[in-house]
Amino acid sequence: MKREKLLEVKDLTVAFGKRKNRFVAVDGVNFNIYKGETFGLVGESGSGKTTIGRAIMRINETDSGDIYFKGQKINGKIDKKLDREVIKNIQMIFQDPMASLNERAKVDYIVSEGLYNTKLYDDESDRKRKVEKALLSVGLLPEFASRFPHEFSGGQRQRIGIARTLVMKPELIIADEPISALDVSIRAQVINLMNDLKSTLGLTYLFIAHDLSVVRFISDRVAVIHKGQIVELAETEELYQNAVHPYTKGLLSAISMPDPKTEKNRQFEKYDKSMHHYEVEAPKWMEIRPEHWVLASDEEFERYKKALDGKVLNNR
Amino acid sequence: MNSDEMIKQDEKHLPDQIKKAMPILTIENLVVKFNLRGRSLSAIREASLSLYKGESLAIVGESGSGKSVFTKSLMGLLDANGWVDSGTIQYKTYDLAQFKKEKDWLKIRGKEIAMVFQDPMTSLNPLKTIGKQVREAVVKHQGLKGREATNAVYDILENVGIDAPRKRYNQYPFEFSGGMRQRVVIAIAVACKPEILICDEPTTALDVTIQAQIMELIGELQSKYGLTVIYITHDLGVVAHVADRVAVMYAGDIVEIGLSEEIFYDPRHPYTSALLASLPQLGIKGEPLYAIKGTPPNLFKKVEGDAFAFRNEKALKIDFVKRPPYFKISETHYAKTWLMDERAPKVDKPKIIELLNERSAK
Amino acid sequence: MLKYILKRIFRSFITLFAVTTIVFMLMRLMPEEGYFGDSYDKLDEIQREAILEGMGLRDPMHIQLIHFYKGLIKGDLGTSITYRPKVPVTEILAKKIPYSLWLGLSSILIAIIFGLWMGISMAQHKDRLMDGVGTFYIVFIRAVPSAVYYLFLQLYLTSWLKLPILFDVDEKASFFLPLLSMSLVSLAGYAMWMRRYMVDELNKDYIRLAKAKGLRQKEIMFKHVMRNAFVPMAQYLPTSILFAISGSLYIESLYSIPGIGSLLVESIQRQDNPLVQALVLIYAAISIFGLLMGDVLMAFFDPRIKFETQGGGR
Amino acid sequence: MTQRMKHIAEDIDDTLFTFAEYNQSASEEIGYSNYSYWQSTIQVFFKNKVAVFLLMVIVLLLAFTFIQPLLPNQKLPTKIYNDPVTNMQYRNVAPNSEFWFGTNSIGQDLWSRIWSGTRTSLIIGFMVGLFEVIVGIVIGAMWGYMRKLDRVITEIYNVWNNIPTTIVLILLTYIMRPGIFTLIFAMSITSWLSMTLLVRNLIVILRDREYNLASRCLGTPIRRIITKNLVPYLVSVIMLRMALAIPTAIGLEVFLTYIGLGLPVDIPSLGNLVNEGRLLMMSESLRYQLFFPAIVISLITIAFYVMGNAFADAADPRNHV
Repeated sequence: MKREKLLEVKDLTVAFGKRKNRFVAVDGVNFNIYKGETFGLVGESGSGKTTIGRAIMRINETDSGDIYFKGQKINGKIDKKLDREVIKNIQMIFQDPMASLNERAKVDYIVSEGLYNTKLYDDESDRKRKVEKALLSVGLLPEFASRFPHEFSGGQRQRIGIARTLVMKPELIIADEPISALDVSIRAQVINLMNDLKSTLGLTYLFIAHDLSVVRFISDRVAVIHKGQIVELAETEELYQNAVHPYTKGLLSAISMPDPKTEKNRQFEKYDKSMHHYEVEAPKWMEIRPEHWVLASDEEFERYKKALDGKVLNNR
Repeated sequence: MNSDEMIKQDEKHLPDQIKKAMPILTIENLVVKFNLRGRSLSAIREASLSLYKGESLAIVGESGSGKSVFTKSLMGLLDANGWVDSGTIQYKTYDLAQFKKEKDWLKIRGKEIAMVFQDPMTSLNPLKTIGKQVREAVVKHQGLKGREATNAVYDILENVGIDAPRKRYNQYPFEFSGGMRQRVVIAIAVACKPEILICDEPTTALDVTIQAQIMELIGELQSKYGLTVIYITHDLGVVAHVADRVAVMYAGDIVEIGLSEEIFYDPRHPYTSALLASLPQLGIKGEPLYAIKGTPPNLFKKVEGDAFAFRNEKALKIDFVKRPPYFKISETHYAKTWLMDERAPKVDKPKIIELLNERSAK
Repeated sequence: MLKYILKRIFRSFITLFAVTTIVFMLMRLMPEEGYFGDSYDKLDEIQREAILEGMGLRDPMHIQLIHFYKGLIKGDLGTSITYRPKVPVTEILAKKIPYSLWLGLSSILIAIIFGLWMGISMAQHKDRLMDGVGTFYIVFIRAVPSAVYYLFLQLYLTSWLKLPILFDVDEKASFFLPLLSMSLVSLAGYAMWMRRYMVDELNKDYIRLAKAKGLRQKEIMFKHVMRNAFVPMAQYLPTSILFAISGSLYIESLYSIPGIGSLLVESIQRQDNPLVQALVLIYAAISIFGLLMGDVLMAFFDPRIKFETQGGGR
Repeated sequence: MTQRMKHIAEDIDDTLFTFAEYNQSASEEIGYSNYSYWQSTIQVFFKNKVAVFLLMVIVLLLAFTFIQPLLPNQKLPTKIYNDPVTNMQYRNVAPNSEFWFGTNSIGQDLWSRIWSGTRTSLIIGFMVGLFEVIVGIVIGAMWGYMRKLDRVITEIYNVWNNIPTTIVLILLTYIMRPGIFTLIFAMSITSWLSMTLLVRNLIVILRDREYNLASRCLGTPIRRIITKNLVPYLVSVIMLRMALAIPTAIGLEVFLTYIGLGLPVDIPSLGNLVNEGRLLMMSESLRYQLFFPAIVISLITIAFYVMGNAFADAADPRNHV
């Protein structure tokens, strides 16, 4: 079935600072996100994954390249109406539950802050009802609305952060490392909640994280980003089992599984940037298999292709 | 008969790998208390543990479980409002639980027990060169001076995998990456020539590729210097990689302890198996993950019976009334849960644990 | 490092220029009758107008400015009008500056030595007697207006220690009291900030590692905490200089020390514009120099700044 | 000791070994810690006995200062009293039953002059503090929050900060003819800057916190971000500045009076009183005219200073231990 393209990112570049100390955080990135899928973006700290999320949210200005949301260009200068549209339809969940809620405001204001901005409610009682509905949909009790954030645990605060986005009825949610600051036992709760919301409300996620095992569980497609460039992108199991790019393989070998027998003798592949000779031939963004893209020079591309021929996909 | 007698009494059946080693540290019924906003709370509730020479023990627990407080009490680094209330910490001829004055603690800090902290960004003095900060430990504990001390620092920096130690000696922390700084912190700890090395979440603040390197480094140093390592973490993947034995902590008490194979393949305490089952690595796509309900308890609640009872769907009535003692499962495997009592109904573990079990049997 | 300092010096000059211009214009707002002192009512309207014309006060502002700066470069700061008519300003100042310089510098020096020592010992014996006594002293000095306790210092110390009331250049004993008053105030500032910065450092994570390394509390205090507390302390130096300037105005007139402090008070009362202009220029230069010194010291103590070539965070 | 012997000895009845039903909200409740910011601030503040005592002193002082004129048989601060018998002015009368604090050199009652002087000084201090806070928040918030504005105002700050404030104060009071309004205006002009910088530095730290980012993503206008997200965090700083404004204002007023630029003599103020006391301080018998104003000034300034700092410490979350 023809998937509807919700978000399209073309040769996106984001840089900070000027002239001498100019730092390119995102360097020519391409990917699409289809409606109803969870798109995983995984990379180490400083790889530019958060910058991409913030560029889509229009928090960071973009240097070059385009971001299309439902066919309309939303980066750079846009008119007021479209800006309103973007604010309503694209929302963000933040990493640290302790820092992403205003400690001096009640949960009632925090959750309905978006409503106040976009006037998406008829009257006070309608707003109250919307807040309660949002709290219930994330598994919190309506009477929590009159409490302050510091009265809640990490997991509960993260659910308030999610309720805050749901009240706007968005289509795309950018989740910037939503669970890495949570306790292990709480992570599963939030992951399940996000999956339930996706199926019941038809949401689409851009799931940004550095924890590969979480990304594998939750994402439909995954992109691996290194130093501002996406090096590989594929359907989740295809990437985890048939990774071709050395950086992706290095990352995958570093995942530690909670299984002492396999863990004790696991070999860890160290990625060495100098193995590429990109000064000779610049890398291109090429499709090595249907829906499986990789950043490689022609010579490398052939080598990866040969390595891939024998592999077939086994569904774990 | 309280729990530790049970452990001591059965020591003769320990598997050979542990039997050769003697316990160099024995903690019995340790209670650590804090006063917070006018009330005194117990962060550690009668936890007991024996540490054997040369082994690598992992302490697993979430925030509020008290795992950091537990190890800080071994070095007298408790915050100002915390104190060791009762219990004993037997290390060689000392009882660390009785240590009060700085003079006592200086007998073991560094020389006997050294520590590596979580956040490399803030553990080093930003205004002092790397070389000087390592040298302080070398001069203090290896009694070297001048040229000798400097060379010793070069060697240690090399041992922890820092390139061009001569150049790096005069550089400052802000010129190092997170991974390199953690190597310096480890160099400082090893330079103290300790018996026991406590690593308080040493890899949590690092990226996964650097994490693997640091874990490997600690393993090498352990065998090279004959260290006994206590590894504190909440990441069960890291535990599987580094630990010989695992102690699971919850709300200030060690609820289960055993060899890592026993804990991972045959978890007995409901919290341990729930923790394993909720890991995304073991999750089956499309199906919801096994999630533990509720939130980890904070210290304000006075705990009656088994602290995990509130969050355990299959809790027994007794769990809310009486605190479970240690039940012996094997020579090295103990768990504090009434489920082990033969009067308790049989409870099957989450499906995912069975899966993990079969895969390991192959 | 050098590039950083040169850049800072250049910015200081720009600031000095801006400050002088602003004060110059501010002076022009002074009520004009002050220019004539007591001879105001003797002259009639036209004569007064002629005198003001002569002084160039009727020219448009920018002309006056250019005239002023031309003179400044040649070192001619104009002549005093009412304080000592027709005497070039530079001559008046030459005699007075040494006194203020002596009082200012020596009091800051004493304040730094004793202030830092007091701050360090207060941080070391935190929440014990020494800390309590020190805190009481600091609170008293910083809360109660200096204009009040200077009086009591002058009143009682002269009688107890049999010291002369007023300053007399050839009587050495009369130097002691003004110097003591000045140092007592700036000393409290240094002690307070040193204690506060050391206590801040004590709460930092690297102290925990130093303790775990087996260092004694004394070693940690001197090798790590004190050394690092100097970085923010360097920033307090300019503030303490500003503090000393305002202090000197009061003490110099209280003990009638013929320094530029008392001169400024008098020249303002006498509305002697060129004299006030020159004095403000000196004081502004001192405070800008103080800020520059603060930055240089901080760069010296904190290696991180040396590597940020595009200048400090001023 | 085998399993069997152990549990018999502990006489637990077997029925306890059945499942208890699971209670969802109880499992949520255990994570609940009743920490509240303002409650802890007040708790920590009231633990500091000295500060509490001084707070009481201030409250009593303020109340007394403003109700003093309404009390029975109080004298007028500016009226010159004559001895009904000799019709001579009660000059320099030492404190006695009629003139509790004695009289000054022209026969005015020192007791009522001190309290009316305190009123003037408190009003000046309060107005300066208020001005400082209002300007500090408005300009400080904009300076801290909007990056483009930051460059411009930082330059202005650098220039303004280098003019020694004392000189500006002297110039202004001189130009504008001494009076209460002049004093308030001059002191405000020279003191708003440090408060504004304080607010700006705080806002710069808060600006990039995630909760402000979240508000921006929700499209909250800057106006509401400042009032709802930023200002509530500034309350403790504002309280501290207001408390310190009063001792600073009194100190400046005394200094200005000394160099002849203070309030005109007919308006009783603590500065005038200290000045009058200073002129007579050499003669032992008249020293009371210096002591009483000095003591009242010290009491007020120390009380406000200590109480202000104690409140700032109490408001620092790090101390909520």
